[in-house]
Amino acid sequence: MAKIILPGSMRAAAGGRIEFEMDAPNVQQLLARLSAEFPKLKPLFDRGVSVSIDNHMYRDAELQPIAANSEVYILPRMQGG
Amino acid sequence: MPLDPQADVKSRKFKVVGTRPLRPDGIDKVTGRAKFGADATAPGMLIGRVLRSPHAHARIRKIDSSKAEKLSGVKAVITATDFVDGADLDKGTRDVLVNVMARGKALYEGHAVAAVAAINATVAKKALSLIKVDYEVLPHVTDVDESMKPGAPVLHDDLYTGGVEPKLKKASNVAFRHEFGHGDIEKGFKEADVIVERSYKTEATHQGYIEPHACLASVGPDGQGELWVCTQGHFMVRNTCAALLGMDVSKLRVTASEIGGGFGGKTTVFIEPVALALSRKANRPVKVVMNREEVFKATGPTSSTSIDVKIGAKRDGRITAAWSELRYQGGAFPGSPVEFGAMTAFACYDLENVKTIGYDVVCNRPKQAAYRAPGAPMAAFAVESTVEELAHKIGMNSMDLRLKNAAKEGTKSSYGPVYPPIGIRATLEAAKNHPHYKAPLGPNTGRGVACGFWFNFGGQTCTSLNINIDGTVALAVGTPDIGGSRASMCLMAAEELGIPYDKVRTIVADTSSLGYNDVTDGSRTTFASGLATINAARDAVKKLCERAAKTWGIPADAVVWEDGQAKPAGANAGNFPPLSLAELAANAANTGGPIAGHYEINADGAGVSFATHMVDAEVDKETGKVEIKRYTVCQDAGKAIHPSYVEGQYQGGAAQGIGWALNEEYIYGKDGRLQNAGFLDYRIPVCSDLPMIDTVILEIPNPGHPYGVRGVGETSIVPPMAAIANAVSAGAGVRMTQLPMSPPKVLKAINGKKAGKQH
Amino acid sequence: MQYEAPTTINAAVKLLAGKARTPRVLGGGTDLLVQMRTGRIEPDLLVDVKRIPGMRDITAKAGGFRIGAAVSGSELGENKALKKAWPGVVEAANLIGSTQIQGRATLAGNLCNASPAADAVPALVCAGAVAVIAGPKGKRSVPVEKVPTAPGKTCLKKGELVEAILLPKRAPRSGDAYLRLIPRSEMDIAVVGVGVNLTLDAKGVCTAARVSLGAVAAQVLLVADAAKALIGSKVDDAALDKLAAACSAACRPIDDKRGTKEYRIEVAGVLARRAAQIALKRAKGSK
Amino acid sequence: MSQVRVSTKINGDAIEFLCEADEPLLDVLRDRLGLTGAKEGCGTGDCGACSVTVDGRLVCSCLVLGAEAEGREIRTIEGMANGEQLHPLQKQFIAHAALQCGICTPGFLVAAKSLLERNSNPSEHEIRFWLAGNLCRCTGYDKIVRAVQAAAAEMRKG
Repeated sequence: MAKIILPGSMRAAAGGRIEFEMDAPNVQQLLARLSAEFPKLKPLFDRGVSVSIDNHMYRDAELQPIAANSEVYILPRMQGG
Repeated sequence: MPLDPQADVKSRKFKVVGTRPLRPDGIDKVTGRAKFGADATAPGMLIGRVLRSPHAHARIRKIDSSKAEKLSGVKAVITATDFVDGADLDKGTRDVLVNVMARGKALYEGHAVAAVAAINATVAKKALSLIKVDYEVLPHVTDVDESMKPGAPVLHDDLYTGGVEPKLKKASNVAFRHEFGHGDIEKGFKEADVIVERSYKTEATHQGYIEPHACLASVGPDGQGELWVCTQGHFMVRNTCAALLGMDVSKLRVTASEIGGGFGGKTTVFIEPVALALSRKANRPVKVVMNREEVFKATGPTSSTSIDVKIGAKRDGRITAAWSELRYQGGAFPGSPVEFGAMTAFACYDLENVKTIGYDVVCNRPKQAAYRAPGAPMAAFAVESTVEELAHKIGMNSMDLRLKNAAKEGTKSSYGPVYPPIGIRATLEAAKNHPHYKAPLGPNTGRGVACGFWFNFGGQTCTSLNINIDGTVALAVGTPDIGGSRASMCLMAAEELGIPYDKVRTIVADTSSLGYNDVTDGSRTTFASGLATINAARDAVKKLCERAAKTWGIPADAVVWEDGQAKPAGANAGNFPPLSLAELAANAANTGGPIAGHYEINADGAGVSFATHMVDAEVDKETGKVEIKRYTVCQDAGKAIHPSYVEGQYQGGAAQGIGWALNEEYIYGKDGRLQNAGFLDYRIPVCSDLPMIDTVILEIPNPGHPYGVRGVGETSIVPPMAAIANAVSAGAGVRMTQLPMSPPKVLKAINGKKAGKQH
Repeated sequence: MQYEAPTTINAAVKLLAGKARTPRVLGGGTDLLVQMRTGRIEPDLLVDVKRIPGMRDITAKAGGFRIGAAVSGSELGENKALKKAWPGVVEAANLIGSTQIQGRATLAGNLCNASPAADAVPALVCAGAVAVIAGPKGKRSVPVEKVPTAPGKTCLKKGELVEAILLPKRAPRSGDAYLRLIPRSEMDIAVVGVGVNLTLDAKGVCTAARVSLGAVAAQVLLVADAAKALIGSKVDDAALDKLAAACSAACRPIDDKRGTKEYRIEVAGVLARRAAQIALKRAKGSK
Repeated sequence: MSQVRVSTKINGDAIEFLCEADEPLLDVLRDRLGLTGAKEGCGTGDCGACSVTVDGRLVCSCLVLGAEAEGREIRTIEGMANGEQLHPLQKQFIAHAALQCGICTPGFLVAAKSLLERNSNPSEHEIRFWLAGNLCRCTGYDKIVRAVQAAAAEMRKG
């Protein structure tokens, strides 16, 4: 199963945890499953997120595939100047 | 996305990439011919002016514009009701709508409340004076720590702190609580032999681009609109304005003018929707140009901050725990870059136990906009100052302490993911081996060193490359050129096509000529538009080879592209004289018509970038005045496409950092009004303030780019304030914990030390 | 609004004394145009005095100098004789703004703008300069320290304008200097400014001195106690300590965006000491 | 508001225009005469982007009235190159990458030209202080100063 790590700001909304073992074919479905399990995560995801899959950063990554053994970090949506 | 393996990047011999040709827009810019935002005119053009709130916080009871409307020469007066109601907009866009024109409440001094379009500036000015606004003045707050206190005036009664559960009972000015890190902080501090803990404050600074915001809008009765504007992202302007005005995106064409500096400040809209709304109402072209006072009061400076840092280490200098709480005010709306401050604070180091907490705070100041590596420089100032003190406390050279703890390939970053190959160590070693590091210091002069990190990113990008009949090339990109990027694009296209640099002409195409392009920000242009340009060229090369194959009557895969020519792949492919790009172009009509290459991508894989800065600062101990005597920047560029403009980014970032460190600050009065809204008292560095700025370009290729490019624009502003604070603290003999380090602050610290108040 | 560029002083006086309610004299315009743009003032008449003969000339007068009211900072800096005699006055004038501002800004304008932080004024005050004022009732001469009466206010009456600034004959073994504190190296308004003008006898004892302070009170201050600290001394450390103390004691500053009270008070003393040392060096160097 | 009729010379050409009595020369150049090379960065004489010369004197055109131009000789960035022949300063600014965004460039060039007319071999210190009234936010001034030094050297060679 893929390892999912949320930012600390989502701990409260995710029932006190930020690390999950979960399988999802892609980012969109991963976020959907997390939101289904923890509805309070939805508004936090809706603020916009970037995703790091196996240490590769994606800013708009809904359809990025997630492998069974992937390490996935949910991060704030990147901005710049 | 096609990736060249890094080995290829390293071994690749470039023909034109890495050289320093003259920029294509050079002559226009040295002769005054280049057209910037305010340089456009149109037949029947009106002048638009904006009425702004004189109060930091006030309820708008009533706006009476009847007298202004009756004034001869006035063609339109607008207020918030001339835009969409915002019900269907996402929160972020709705905030922009409310920031562009106040609704119900004025949230900061300078907040737009109405606007007029008139036949000339004199009439427009008179008209503004005839608009009567009935304000109920409310209590205000402009300091980040004050704004967080219970009992502070609350800006938005529907704002409840995000990132905390259970939901708080009361609305507050704290928009969000962020948290990052890994390991066990408590355990780490228990293991520490030495712990340093300090609090820091930084004042808000402005990007200070020399060109004020300017645009020329024209909307006809058919709803078709044209907008000429200086912006970092004309596609963003189009989409946002269409949303705020309820227009079809297809009906609005936005053309990016030459842009007189942005640094993040031109990544959103202010006057653009106003100009369009005025033009729509007046049915005439309307030009709106901000004056400098408006730029300071009503655009997007960066956050002022309040930061606590605690770092523990073993006697040998190994850091065992690093903690920081960062509080950033982002003006009147949520969205300060505190999350990036919290993510980047310790990003330079390989840490077992690290935790950062960030609070996004609103107060009665203009809505912050991105400023070069948003959020990172303030965090680096606090962390790198603390690291310096830690080294002194341990009795260790701070450069060695940084090297001992520096992140490397495989390090789990403080914000989560593990690093690919990175350059922090290389930049530290380059600084340590630089003659500057060993040069003797003058009296009352301190030397400071600091590191900095920025993510960089890629984003949505679309380019088009057209082969002209004479074999020259027209390249259309969608990312405004804010620092010479057209030269870099020409270089990359020429490299791929195997033709001379001056055979390629790059233009920034308007929003109707290309697919969507993200804003020129996040140091993305040379990376992402470069990536798209290289691949568009490769697409064209593929088609050129097909045309040659067709001409020779051999299979396309039997043709190779070398030195700007199509050649048979080998002896058995047949013996044909090479066909040059020019020959293939001349005959294109007979081989299938126009030849063009295209590429669209949402680019990822922008490599992170690190820098180490070193500075000597002389302190006049009797007046507290600081002079920068020497400055050296060492930064990883991945691959420098046009080294002169890479150096320029390094030097420019350092110079802005010097201003931020020494004299730049937003100064508010008790009345919540900005007291220094001009270049006289908002003191950006002048030519005589600075020394030459030495640069060292390191090239640790980014595997995410065909040539190994990393963004360079932003990282260069991350280390300066910390490096200068370390230098000034050494020169003054007292630790400076507040920015700017203006003469009165430095003298006060020196006197405080004398009086034994601080050590 | 009306713009006029008369070619005689009398014509200028007539215009200024006329029916215009808020007339303004346009010399270099570097303060005036900024105030008009920001809406702080809305004159109904501008009288450009640059086309009046003599207004742009520097001439020798009674062993001293007559500086026309429209002479720009650059023109002052290019006048070798003036620079040799009154280096402090010239360097103070040349500190105002940028090269571009120097191309326009005038001593008379700096004086009549009546800013407590004006750079040229402390130097003129300690030089004992006199302003020649023309008006409907003829001409009068006023010591420069008497011209500004409050921030933005002067002793000039309706119809009057400054025609020239007079600098006195230089006594032998005299030197002057002006120093200011600004956060940057250029382009700032003085946080503190100090002018020192002194004369030595053959033995190097200070026989006369004038010391003035800018930006530490509502008006530029002529500090008698500071002068006393120098007179009779060889401008040694003891005298310089007294000078610094007297200058700090004379300050009546405010806290504002450019500096705090205590900062201005402390730095006034520091700069006075440094300016006196420069003036001393110049006095010893002069014949 | 009564308009003023002004006869002047701009970049060697005799020009006549009408302007408001309180209208800055910068607005006249940009809005009435189409000479938009001079830029407004501040309008208060603090940035130098509107630099021009009046009778050979370097000034901020935002702090000069159009009416004052009567009988004067104005020079702007548009008059700096001699036809196709760029001024050495213009050449060296491009060659040394002394511009990034380019908004301050016309002001710097006009100011630097005025310096080199008075001092054919300025020191770095003299260059930096002469140009202190021209703000640049992109370059950190390093490449600008080097470009001026290079142009001075080229002009000394003649």
